[in-house]
Amino acid sequence: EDIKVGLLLPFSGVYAALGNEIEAGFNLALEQFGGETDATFEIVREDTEVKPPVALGKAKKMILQDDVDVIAGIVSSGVLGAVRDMVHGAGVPLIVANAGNDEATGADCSPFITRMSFSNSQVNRPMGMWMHEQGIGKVYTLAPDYAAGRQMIDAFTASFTAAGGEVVGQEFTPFQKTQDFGPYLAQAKASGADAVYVFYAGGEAISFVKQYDSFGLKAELPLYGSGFLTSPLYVNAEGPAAEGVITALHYVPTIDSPANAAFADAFEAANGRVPSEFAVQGYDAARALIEATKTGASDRASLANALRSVKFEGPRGPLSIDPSTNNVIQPIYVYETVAGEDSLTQKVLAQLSAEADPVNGCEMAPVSN
Amino acid sequence: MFRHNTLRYAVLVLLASAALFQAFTAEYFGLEILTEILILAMLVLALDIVAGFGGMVSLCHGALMGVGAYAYALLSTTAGIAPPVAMVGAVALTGAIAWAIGAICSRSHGIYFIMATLAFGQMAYSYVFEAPIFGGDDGLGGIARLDLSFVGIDLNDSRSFALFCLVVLGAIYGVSVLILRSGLGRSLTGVMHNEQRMRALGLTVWRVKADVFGLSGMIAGLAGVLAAQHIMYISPGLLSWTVSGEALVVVILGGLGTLVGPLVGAAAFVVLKHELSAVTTYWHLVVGVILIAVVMSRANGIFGWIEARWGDRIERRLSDTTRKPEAKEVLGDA
Amino acid sequence: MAHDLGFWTLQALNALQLSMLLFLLSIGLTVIFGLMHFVNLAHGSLYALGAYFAASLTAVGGYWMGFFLAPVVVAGIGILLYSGLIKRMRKSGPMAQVLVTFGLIFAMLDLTRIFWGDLALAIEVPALLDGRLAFLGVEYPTYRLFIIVMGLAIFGALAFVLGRTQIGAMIRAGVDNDAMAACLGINVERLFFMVFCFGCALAGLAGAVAAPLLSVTPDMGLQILIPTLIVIVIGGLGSLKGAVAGSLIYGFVQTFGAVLAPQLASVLIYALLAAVLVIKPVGLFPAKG
Amino acid sequence: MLETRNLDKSFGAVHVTRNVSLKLERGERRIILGPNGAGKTTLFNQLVGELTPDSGSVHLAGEDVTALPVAKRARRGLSRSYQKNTLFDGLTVEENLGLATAVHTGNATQLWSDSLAKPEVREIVNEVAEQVNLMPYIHAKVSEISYGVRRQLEVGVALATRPLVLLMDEPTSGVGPEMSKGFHDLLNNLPRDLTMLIIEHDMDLAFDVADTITVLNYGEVVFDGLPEAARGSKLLKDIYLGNWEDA
Amino acid sequence: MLNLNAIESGYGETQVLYGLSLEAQAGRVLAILGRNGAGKSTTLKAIMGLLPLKSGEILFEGKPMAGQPFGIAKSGIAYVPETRDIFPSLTVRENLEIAAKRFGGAGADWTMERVLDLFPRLGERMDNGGTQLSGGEQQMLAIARGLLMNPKLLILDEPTEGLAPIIVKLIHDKLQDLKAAGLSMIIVEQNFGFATSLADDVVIVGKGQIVWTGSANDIKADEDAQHTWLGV
Ligand SMILES: Nc1ncnc2c1ncn2[C@@H]1O[C@H](COP(=O)(O)OP(=O)(O)OP(=O)(O)O)[C@@H](O)[C@H]1O
Ligand SMILES: Nc1ncnc2c1ncn2[C@@H]1O[C@H](COP(=O)(O)OP(=O)(O)OP(=O)(O)O)[C@@H](O)[C@H]1O
Ligand SMILES: [Mg+2]
Ligand SMILES: [Mg+2]
Repeated sequence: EDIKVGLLLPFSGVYAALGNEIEAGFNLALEQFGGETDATFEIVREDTEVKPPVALGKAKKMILQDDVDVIAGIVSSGVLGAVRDMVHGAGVPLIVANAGNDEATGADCSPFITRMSFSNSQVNRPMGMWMHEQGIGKVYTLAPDYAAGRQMIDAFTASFTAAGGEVVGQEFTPFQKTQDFGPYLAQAKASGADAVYVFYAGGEAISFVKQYDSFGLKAELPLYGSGFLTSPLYVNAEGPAAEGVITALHYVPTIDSPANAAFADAFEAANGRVPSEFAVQGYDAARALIEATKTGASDRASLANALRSVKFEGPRGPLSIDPSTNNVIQPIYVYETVAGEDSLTQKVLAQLSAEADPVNGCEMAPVSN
Repeated sequence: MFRHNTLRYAVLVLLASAALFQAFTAEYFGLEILTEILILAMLVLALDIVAGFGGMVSLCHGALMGVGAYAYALLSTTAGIAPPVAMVGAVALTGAIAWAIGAICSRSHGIYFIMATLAFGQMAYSYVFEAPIFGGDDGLGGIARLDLSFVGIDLNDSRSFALFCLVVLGAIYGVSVLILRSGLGRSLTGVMHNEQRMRALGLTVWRVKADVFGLSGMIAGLAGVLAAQHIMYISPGLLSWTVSGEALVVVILGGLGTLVGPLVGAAAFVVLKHELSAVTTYWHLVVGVILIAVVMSRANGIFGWIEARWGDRIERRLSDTTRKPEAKEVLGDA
Repeated sequence: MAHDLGFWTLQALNALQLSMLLFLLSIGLTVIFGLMHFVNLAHGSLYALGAYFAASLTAVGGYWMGFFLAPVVVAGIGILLYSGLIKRMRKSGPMAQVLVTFGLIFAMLDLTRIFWGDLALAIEVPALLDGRLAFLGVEYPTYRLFIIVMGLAIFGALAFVLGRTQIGAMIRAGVDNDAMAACLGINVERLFFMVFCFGCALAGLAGAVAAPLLSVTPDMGLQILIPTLIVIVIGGLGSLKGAVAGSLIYGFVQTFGAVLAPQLASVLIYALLAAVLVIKPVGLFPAKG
Repeated sequence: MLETRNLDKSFGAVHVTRNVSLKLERGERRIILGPNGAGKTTLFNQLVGELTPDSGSVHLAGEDVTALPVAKRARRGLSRSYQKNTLFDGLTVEENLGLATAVHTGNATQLWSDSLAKPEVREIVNEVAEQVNLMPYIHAKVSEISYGVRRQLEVGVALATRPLVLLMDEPTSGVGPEMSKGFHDLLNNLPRDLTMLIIEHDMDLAFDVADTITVLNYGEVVFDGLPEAARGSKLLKDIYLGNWEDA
Repeated sequence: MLNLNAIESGYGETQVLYGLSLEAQAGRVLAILGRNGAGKSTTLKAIMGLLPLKSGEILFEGKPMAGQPFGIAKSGIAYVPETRDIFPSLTVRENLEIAAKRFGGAGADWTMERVLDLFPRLGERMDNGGTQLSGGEQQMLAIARGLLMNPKLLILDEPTEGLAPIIVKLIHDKLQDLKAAGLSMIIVEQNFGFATSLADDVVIVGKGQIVWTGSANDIKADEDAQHTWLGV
């Protein structure tokens, strides 16, 4: 059975590195597990350029002209929002390999959209409780001013205050326009908080962590955040400034399990670098597809249906899909970035148990058997 | 002042035939590309009117297009107004905003004008990006196309929509030519060449600039409305300055102040971009090199180059009688 | 807001630091742009190249090697650009220049991706400038103070050269009317070549200086372009005073805007730009003429 | 027709017009003389509104126009030519004249019809082109005609607005003797009720066409009277003419 | 001193000069006369290297002229254009200072003080922007700039345009002094009296060619030629 897969990822623009990382993971899984299924896969690859209209055009092309059976990929939530109606209307299964906006598996959920990555609140919610448990009472938060930034911080704030903590100050910095965080750092310092909790990613994460350190804040005001802040993809550029930063994420390359060891070694051998959460998302997206085909699914409808109930043990631990939202259920890891032998590495401080997101207004037909 | 010559007519006919051929033969993605070209062509026509004939090089036309798109989306979805009325409303609103920007910026020139328009464009962008009713970074979806079923046309079909855009573009082109050839168009050219003198002759310069900018804004707004209907989804990226920048590049690439040239530029740019991005993710590099090459050929864009090479020759062969007397015959006869 | 004096001192230093970084960048652009009437939109790309070269050179020979050599390398690229492209473009209209430098932006963006990859790079602050200095009652990162001091020093040096020596007048004369300047025995071509290379070197320097502070990404050049243009347009093209004033205004508005009116932070600077141009259509301190 | 009352203007420390009061009757042709830098052009700039006086007022046809912008004054019949050519360089001579004509015939802001194709515009364009001897160059671009010819066009553009009051700033400078002579004829053929204020350094022309003469020196009116009186004036000889006859 | 041998030149496609030849002799003043548009200024621009030569050659002191305008200027030629070309971004002082050179001209040793003595008006405006000057003041500045170069050959294109008669006389006298001191000059003028009283030799340009050659006294006597070629 030949299955045509559309890989819709950014290969140029600010997220090109993520697109490459996800694709590398995706290919690795096809290589490792492709033999387990009778299906063969034909890949059609399109660059979203991180522009929603462009991505939508490419998605339409895949669906209407290339006639793909399934689409995988999508890094930015804006792109996911743009293609959502299209894939839903056309009934093409979509495996989301990054974009984390809560609505995609909430109010805007679709039986055709399965997310193998994370949702914004999923990775931040547990940290609120955990930090309060560590005795932190007052927190100052910072994040870029866009939908994802707000969702991440909101999820953290909700659980942190529910646990009894207090957010003493909150600032959202202009998205992709802020390079100098000095002004905000001075604000944070003056806020009287015990710690700072942030979400930043990519170039912004590097600038932020380095500047945080240069102002000497790390000692008096420990830095916590969503794990993207110290992703293995960027942490080496951050250098010593990242040491001691504590963050939470659904994947850390140092998770101690055979599945992860196998993955991490193979990935390093193929790409010469430690895999990041993005790589594992691509890897598991392909895994999920393979698992789905193992049930005999081969066309759009049956693949969509089968994807909703895949379940396997991956590098991040046991994964399953929540049938009421189609979001992945996975454990969350709290880790500290520490100096390793020749580069920075991640020390897992806690594994927080897997939890399904609240339904958040998602209404869809149940999985048919 | 704008003039048609044989070459320009020839290129127009060629472009129109190519578009029609594509519209009737292409598959789905080919039609998408055609529509993309047609909508970009509307935007660059709007820009060429102000930049090529009035010296008002605008970096807010992308934002104006975005305003048209968002206005249409909000009017037709949130406010529930019928699409035709929403279209008119969106175009009128964009025109009014453009008129105001033109009036406010009318005292600036050159790079200052560019930056002043950029400022307004970026303000619109930031506002749309941050205000909740616009859906922020995630954009707005579920936008309906115009319903022409009462004449038996289903615009939800890609082919019909492409043809519809072609007709609209043709109309816009015709109107642009009329405007440029009118008294207002001539005054605009006068203002571009010597604003001080136009004022001394009694012209209210800022009004002329604002009026033309407003008209151009209406065209950009219409392009935005059609873009929203085409993709049926909009996001703030539509208003970003890079869209304006790209439009400007297309206008210059095609041939500033030739009206026909920007159409050629739009087609060339979109096709190039799609062909190249299918081959390599480094397509910017190739496009960049091509842009440089075009400029190094020392012509006014692609079309200017064609015109410089063949325009005169064709003209001369066709109409030997209307030849202008050469300068040296004139010289010294006084 | 109940912040103490130290807080405001800190913010003022932040503003000054940002201003000086922008100044380094905008002065090169304004000199090329205002003095040669050459629209070099690729200036931001040269800044990005400066940062990348600094990153690579630092990896080879430490920070100071990057700091001193990156501007030289970027000036070298400037030489290539000038003799290959710019020289021939100087007399064509601004539109052709916009197009060719846009082409350069496109090309250089992808070239950096090809040579250095899509991943962000970074370099460490040199040991000498690491840490913080107690200063006016606050502790401030030494490296940021270094940027401030360097910006001021370069301003001083340029003010002297352009204002007090013949060279400045000769450059301006060449810009006003290159044919007439040549008729006075001034080698306009050579003068412009030097100005252009110098502007490129300053852009490279700005990149090298910014690299330890920010992350080095392929699109950093495009990101900085608009702020730089805003700076020189607010200040008025071609004038040193304008570049300084524009940088300071930008730095302070941006910094204090972020603190005092965070919701408006991203609109504020554009509103200011529009307001300046409405009131003074040629910026605050345009070069004469 | 045109009157100024106590016009005063300084640029920083430089006082360029001092308390200038002039009064031109309808149909009067007045020549302004004065050394270089006396403030003649600056006075013109204030009359048409390109400069705002520090104090004093300008009256056109009995009405105070000091606060009106340039374009509005022009529409009320005030037209000027420039000392330094101010033309539409990329356009042809015909288009230059056409633009000037279109504005005052109300064709400049029409949205659908071409101004240059209008008979009333064409007629004036051709007439003016004849008047200033530009017929041979009518289709040449300004950038292609010589300096002297451009000077003629400069006057032509000012004339094409069919003004009530015409201000000309050194209309014959840079123009050859033959064309200068043509200029005499032109002035003689213009309607007698056209009010003119002309800055000139050509004494033959000045004394030939002037009804009255005003002399400015350091921004001040130092002489105001008939040509005959000016000819004999010792002051004028000292500050302006020198022993001009023998040059 | 300067020889033009059958030069052809013009603007882009438009040819203006058709095989024009003339000679300016050392220590003498040559006047180039002709109607508006005859090609006088074009000839001067060709000499200065501002226009490309299609054919023919220009020799200065017997040697072929350097190609670039700045090289030509450096060989000792100063040029005062009809459009004055004052630099607007420079003050009057700077306009003068960047011109101050010594190219070994005969007779005069022009310094800043001396030109300001000649044109006191400029002295009063030293710190004004170049184009804030009145038309006539700009003309003085352009001439002053030419003098400050202390050239071997001074080329003046309509130096009296827009000047008050008293200044015209002044300039006439100064140029007369310079001539007496042995400076070579080329003058293009519409003011026939001015030109002929200063010049030794006269050529008349018509339609891009020399149509009349002779001495200043010849042309003063030749009313026929005056009428045919100059329309006097
Ligand atoms: N830039 C140009 N492009 C094309 N033709 C030009 C240009 N400049 C001048 N000409 C033509 O060259 C001819 C000679 O011009 P030139 O300026 O040399 O005349 P001139 O003798 O100096 O006249 P004038 O006394 O009016 O200054 C003119 O007929 C003019 O039409
Ligand atoms: N914008 C300005 N700033 C400063 N000074 C100025 C400005 N404009 C003119 N001036 C000065 O004002 C004086 C008068 O200039 P104006 O142009 O009116 O003289 P003019 O009488 O027309 O002389 P000319 O006969 O030489 O044309 C000049 O000395 C000039 O330097
Ligand atoms: Mg004057
Ligand atoms: Mg001439």
